Amino acid sequence: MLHLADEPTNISLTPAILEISQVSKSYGGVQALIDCTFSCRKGEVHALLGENGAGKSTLVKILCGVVKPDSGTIRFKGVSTQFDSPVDASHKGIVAVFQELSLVPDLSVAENVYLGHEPKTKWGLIDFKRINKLTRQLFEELGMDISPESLVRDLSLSNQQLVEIAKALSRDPEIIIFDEATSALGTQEVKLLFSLVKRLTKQGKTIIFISHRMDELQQIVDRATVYRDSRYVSTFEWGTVTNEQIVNMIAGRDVNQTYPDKSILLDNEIALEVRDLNSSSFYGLNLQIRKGEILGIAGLQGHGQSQFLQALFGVYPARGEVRVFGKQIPLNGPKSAINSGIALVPEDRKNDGLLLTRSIKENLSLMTLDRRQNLGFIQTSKEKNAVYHAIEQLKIKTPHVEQEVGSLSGGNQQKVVIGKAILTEADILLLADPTRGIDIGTKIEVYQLIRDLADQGKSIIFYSTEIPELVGMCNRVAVFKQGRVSCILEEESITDRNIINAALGVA
Amino acid sequence: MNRFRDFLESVFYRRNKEAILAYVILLAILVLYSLNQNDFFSRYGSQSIFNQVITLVVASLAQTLVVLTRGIDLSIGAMIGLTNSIAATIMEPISNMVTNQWLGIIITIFIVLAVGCIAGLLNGLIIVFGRFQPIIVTLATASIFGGIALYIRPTPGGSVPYVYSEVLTGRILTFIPVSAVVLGIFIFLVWFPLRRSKLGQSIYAIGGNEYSAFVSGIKINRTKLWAYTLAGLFSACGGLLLTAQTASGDPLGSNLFTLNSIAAVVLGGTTLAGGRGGFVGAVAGASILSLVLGLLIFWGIPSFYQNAVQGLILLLALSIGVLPQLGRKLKFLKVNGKGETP
Amino acid sequence: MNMEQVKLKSLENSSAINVFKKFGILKIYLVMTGLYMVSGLIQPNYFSVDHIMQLLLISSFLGIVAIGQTLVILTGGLDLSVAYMLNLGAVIMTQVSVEHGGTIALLVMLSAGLVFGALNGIGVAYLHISPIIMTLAMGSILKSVTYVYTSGNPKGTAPEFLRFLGTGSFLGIKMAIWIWILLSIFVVVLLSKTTFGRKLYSIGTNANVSYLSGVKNNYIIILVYMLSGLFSVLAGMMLVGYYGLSYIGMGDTFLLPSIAAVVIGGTSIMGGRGGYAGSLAGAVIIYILMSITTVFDMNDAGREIIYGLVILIVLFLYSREANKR
Amino acid sequence: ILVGCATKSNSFNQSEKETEKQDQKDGYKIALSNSFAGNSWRSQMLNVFDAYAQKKKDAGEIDEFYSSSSGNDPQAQINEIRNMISQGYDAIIVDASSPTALVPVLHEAVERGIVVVAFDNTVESDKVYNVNTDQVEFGRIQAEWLMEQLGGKGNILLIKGIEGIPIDEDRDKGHREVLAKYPDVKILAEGFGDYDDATTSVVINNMLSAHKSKGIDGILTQGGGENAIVEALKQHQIDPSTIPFTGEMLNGLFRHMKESNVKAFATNQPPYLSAAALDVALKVLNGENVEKNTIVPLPTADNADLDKWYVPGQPDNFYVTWTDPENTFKLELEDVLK
Ligand SMILES: Nc1ncnc2c1ncn2[C@@H]1O[C@H](COP(=O)(O)OP(=O)(O)OP(=O)(O)O)[C@@H](O)[C@H]1O
Ligand SMILES: Nc1ncnc2c1ncn2[C@@H]1O[C@H](COP(=O)(O)OP(=O)(O)OP(=O)(O)O)[C@@H](O)[C@H]1O
Ligand SMILES: [Mg+2]
Ligand SMILES: [Mg+2]
Repeated sequence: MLHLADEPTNISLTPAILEISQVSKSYGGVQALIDCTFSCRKGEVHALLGENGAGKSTLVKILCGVVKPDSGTIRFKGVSTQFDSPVDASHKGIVAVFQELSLVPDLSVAENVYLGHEPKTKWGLIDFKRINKLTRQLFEELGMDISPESLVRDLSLSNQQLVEIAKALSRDPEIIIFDEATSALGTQEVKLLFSLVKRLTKQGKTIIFISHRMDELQQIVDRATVYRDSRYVSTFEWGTVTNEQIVNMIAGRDVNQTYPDKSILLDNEIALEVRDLNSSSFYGLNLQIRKGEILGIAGLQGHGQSQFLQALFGVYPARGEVRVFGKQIPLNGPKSAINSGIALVPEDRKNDGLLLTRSIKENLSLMTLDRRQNLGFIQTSKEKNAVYHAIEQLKIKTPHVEQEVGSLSGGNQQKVVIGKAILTEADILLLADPTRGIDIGTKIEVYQLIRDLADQGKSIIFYSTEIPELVGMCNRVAVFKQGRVSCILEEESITDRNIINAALGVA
Repeated sequence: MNRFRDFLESVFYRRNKEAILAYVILLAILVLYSLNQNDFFSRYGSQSIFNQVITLVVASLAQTLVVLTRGIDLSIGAMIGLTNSIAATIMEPISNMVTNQWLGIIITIFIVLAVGCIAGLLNGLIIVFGRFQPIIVTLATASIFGGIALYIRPTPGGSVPYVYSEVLTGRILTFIPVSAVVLGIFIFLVWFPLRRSKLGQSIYAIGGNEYSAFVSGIKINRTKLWAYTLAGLFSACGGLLLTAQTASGDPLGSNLFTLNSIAAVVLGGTTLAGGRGGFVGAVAGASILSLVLGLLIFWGIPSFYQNAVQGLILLLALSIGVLPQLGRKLKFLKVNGKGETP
Repeated sequence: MNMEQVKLKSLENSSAINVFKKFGILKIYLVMTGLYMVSGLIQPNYFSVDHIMQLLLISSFLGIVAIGQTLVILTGGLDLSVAYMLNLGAVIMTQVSVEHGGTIALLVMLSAGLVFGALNGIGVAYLHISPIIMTLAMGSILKSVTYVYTSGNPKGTAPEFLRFLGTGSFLGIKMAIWIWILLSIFVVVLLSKTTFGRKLYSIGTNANVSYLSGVKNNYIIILVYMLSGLFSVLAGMMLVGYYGLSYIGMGDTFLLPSIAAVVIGGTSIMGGRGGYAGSLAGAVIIYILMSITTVFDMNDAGREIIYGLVILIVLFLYSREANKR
Repeated sequence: ILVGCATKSNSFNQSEKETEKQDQKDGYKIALSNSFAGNSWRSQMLNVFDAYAQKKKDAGEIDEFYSSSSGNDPQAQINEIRNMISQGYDAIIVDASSPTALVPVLHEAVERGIVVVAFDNTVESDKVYNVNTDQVEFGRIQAEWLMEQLGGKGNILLIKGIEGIPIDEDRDKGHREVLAKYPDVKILAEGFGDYDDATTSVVINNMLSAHKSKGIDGILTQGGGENAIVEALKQHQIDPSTIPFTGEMLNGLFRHMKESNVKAFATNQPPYLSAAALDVALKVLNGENVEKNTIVPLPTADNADLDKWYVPGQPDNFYVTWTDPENTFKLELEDVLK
């Protein structure tokens, strides 16, 4: 059980609780980690930074016993250690909140939290009553409002992420690793998490925190380590280095501007018009988007934003009028949406965006196959050209077009998802959290890409959970609250504060 | 009223709500039995009904365990055939050897159960350590087990002590069919404790999401080995029950148990995608499949229709759950449509 | 040299990987040849052209059933109704052709395959019934349909044109083998060169992604089951041509072998990976095994065991690639 | 409420049935439980039963009859018989899916006063009446004919039936008994043809590939794969008329005799065994003393009898036994061919 007592510690004096030196790991031919060093102290929040594919998750997996390093030593609490399995690691005191959710959808929340270490009755059977009670207590302490008995499959993504965190904490670890645990969380939940992190560190727990969001890191990190290209780069006290320097360290080159300049909209033609669109998650939506405009969609998680995008793409049931360049379109599925000039970049790229075991070529051309066929036969040279074009335009890093998409880094995978949509030459692009989980360097590229698309006359609906991104990118931002657009911010009024206030309903 | 709501929210209900339809169908069939089976209300009637369903019910338990882990066992029929052949071949000789019928029967039962465990374990080992698809591995082992059964019993036959058949297909206390007692044992003394054990939880977790289960510290390999081994064990139990019903062994006569057990499991609300459902539903599914043909006999319908009746029931039961959704769009995206508005 | 040129050049290099992928197919053909050599060593007469023709002729029926099975398995499904489709096709062929003539019989039979296949597809696509169960139930229903239609005893004989398809030859090669070759080319092209094939693989890999990419999953799935039904009844028709008559249970020996042939051929039972070239060899391998067991005059017990062991051994042979994940 | 309802209506039903039964006390209810139903033999056997039973019903000797096929699954047939017992049939006639598996449930039936007659695939029990032909004799006469054709020496292929079933073993026993007397006859190869063309075809083709060169003089088969054999011989460029073989009394075989001049000998398990079994059941019900085992004689034919048996209008898989009125229990072809 977790006790959140206040016990201040002075981090800089404490010795390293975990020291890793010369660790290497390769997957087949791919070197994930080369002679990497890492060390963190008891009670600190230690950020692990790096581009996609830098090796961060691999290190996490090593620390949790999911994979074994090829060489190198791990010293935990001064003793040389190795972690044989997730159970072993958690017994020794290291638990991770993984990048990919690790919940079982058909078990209840409480069963998930205690999965693998269930309390037993005197008969040796699982004590479900106690599991529920303990979970309820845990949630109360953490300030979460989730019923322990509901099924995980019925929870929203952000709540699932919270359960994931509670699950890690239920094992009462000494070191907790958050591998991009905030990527699915909204502002509120992140706040909750950070206050939790602070309580935990006060209590002497160590946090290893992986995130690609600089603004978050700002709030909680004590020290940070940067990896690049599978190698250790440096470790520093947070605050001794400027943000710009950090970004440069991660990217390995000079990065001077995060967001491209917003262009002034010249064209006033209405590209997309939504009239009185209703569904079970949003009500009476009225929106207009001009040609070349980037419209941001903001709001707390679960207020109907992602359903709105899905509805426009025809995959979430909704009634109402949607017009593209004045012509009403049916809302009955991806095929007809694509034909009407709407393309969606889904937020869950692994489950909704990519055929992981198929080639880059197949993935990129899947949405537009029917445009490059003759009597049902694929026109190979046309396809090749289109695919090469997309690869170049998006700067997808890959040795060849036949490469399996699943073996690309997250960022490059994300680019493939966007590339699919771009190839449809749709006038309206729906982007659902398109930068989720991709590193800062790649993000900048994606931002530029989005800007370029808008400048080419595409209209973009840009839904994001990261507010700074919206501020940096959008011409207008529609803030959702309880399934309605609570306000539309324009030009100078697009600020972090205004968005948050509108989302929370504070005037 | 409150109790009812509690029940609706209880873990038991949530786990088994997919089985409700199967029980409704079963109830309808039993009502039709009561109207058509002349001796339904006699002792013989219930004995006949339980004897008809028990073997498939037990086979379905075996299949349930495997299906829950997102596997499938196509060797269940072969394992039943193998254990049935062994039992019918060795029971009498062993009884004669130890000169005590009961002791002989008990020794045979242990041997047969051990064989079932070994066969199941073998499935498990190949699937787990070869990392092959269960469907194709068990297809292959079914062939092997069938072959071994043929070596042991090249022709149907053999025999078992009269008492063995008599006891397992008869009644105790003059009115309780032994098959009903066996059914009770499998539900209350095997399934419920198993469901509440660490192993049971692991089986569900693996079926729900294998990677999640792994990083949560569930021993994937060990759990799967157990699931397949238990499937072998329960198939052996099915083999022993079949031996009692037939008082003989038939190496190839049990092949239909494989597909019927899958049908029963699915009819009972367990999805082949794993992680959801359970034995409670499979009991109803197996009973439906076993009993519905009786109605044809009562009504004098030509047996040419029996396969169609079974197939249609299966399809109807599975479609009913989906029909209401047909009008609506199916949710494809992961952010399940359930926007919870605070 | 500028960066973009370098990149494009490396992108062109993709043929290397194709060759690598094809190695999987190569392996299965090596296994096939190896087994054939073994059978020839045991029984030298098996090296004759006659025997090879016989082998191919016998394999052609299973090979054609395996076409449909391959397509279905590639979408992540399974068709357990092929045996009863085949039965139905055979029975309709003889019985209807006696009563209404061969042409009508042919039409009725092919439409029966398409219609019942479509029903399978509709159940899987729209009712979301798991393919195993849908086709199991359909198989059950078809069994009854066949029994009821024939009262358990199909009448009639094969019309003349069928006899030619089943037993005649062209350029020294049996018609059935020709048909098999043509259909094989058709399906290999279908899978590799057409949008239909591409979409089929995408459904098998991830139906969700496929749908969200604008693929009409349901249409493709229905079409795939229709093709499976069609090929099964076609195989039934050819069997009728070969034997000259039909009987109930004609297809029973094709169900599990059709799945085994596909899997031995290296297609993943989970869908999305594989193709027909492998299944073709898989079908031949199955009959080579049978011919080996015939030489040894092996009893059923031995045959069953060998059959199972060979599937397992083939699985182990593939394991390197299959488990790469 | 529901249960109450059901009970009421049921008791009503029961009393109604009882009065019914008293009304026609002398009429018997007879059921036939068949296992497999998917070949022409079984279908003709069932047709014969239905036709014959209908005749008996018209004559007032029985009151009700029903036939059902449960498939080759002992458990399913056991369940079927259980339900027949519940239905209160006076006699149950069985073509068993297993010689032993049904014994317990059939004994249950006997204990409840039901007359049980097994035929064709009979059961190993002394409480049950069995009606069958002599399957060892079946094998014996086949082999004797072939030996006569070969003049007692030569190479033959042996195609058996379904492995592990008693009929196959008995016929095989008959074959070997005879063959043992002819040391100059060599069995080049043997295999199981499963009494169907598909299996026989694979087996015979492989045998011919392997042994054609050694010179094949005859084929001894239990039957069921005649078409496959003729076909395979043609495929291997062997004139089928040069290889005598044995088979069943199927119309197709006689067609081959007529069209390809095939030399063959046929006998067969007559489909009218079901009618013979019904006769036995009625005799027992009427209190006559009947032997536990009834042996029905085997019909035989060869090329000499071609015109007697061949029925040009009928399909290949038609059992020609019907063209001999002596055997037909006074049934006409039309009664059976529905
Ligand atoms: N399952 C795997 N199989 C093969 N290679 C892998 C696997 N997982 C990771 N890798 C390799 O490990 C390297 C580092 O991956 P890792 O997941 O650690 O990156 P990361 O730093 O976590 O990136 P991100 O910021 O996207 O989380 C990659 O280059 C990749 O080649
Ligand atoms: N199966 C694999 N085989 C070879 N290389 C892989 C494999 N999986 C991943 N990699 C490599 O690992 C690196 C990182 O992969 P990974 O899947 O961890 O993405 P990621 O960087 O963690 O994405 P995210 O943005 O989600 O954090 C990439 O360079 C990729 O090429
Ligand atoms: Mg990572
Ligand atoms: Mg990663």
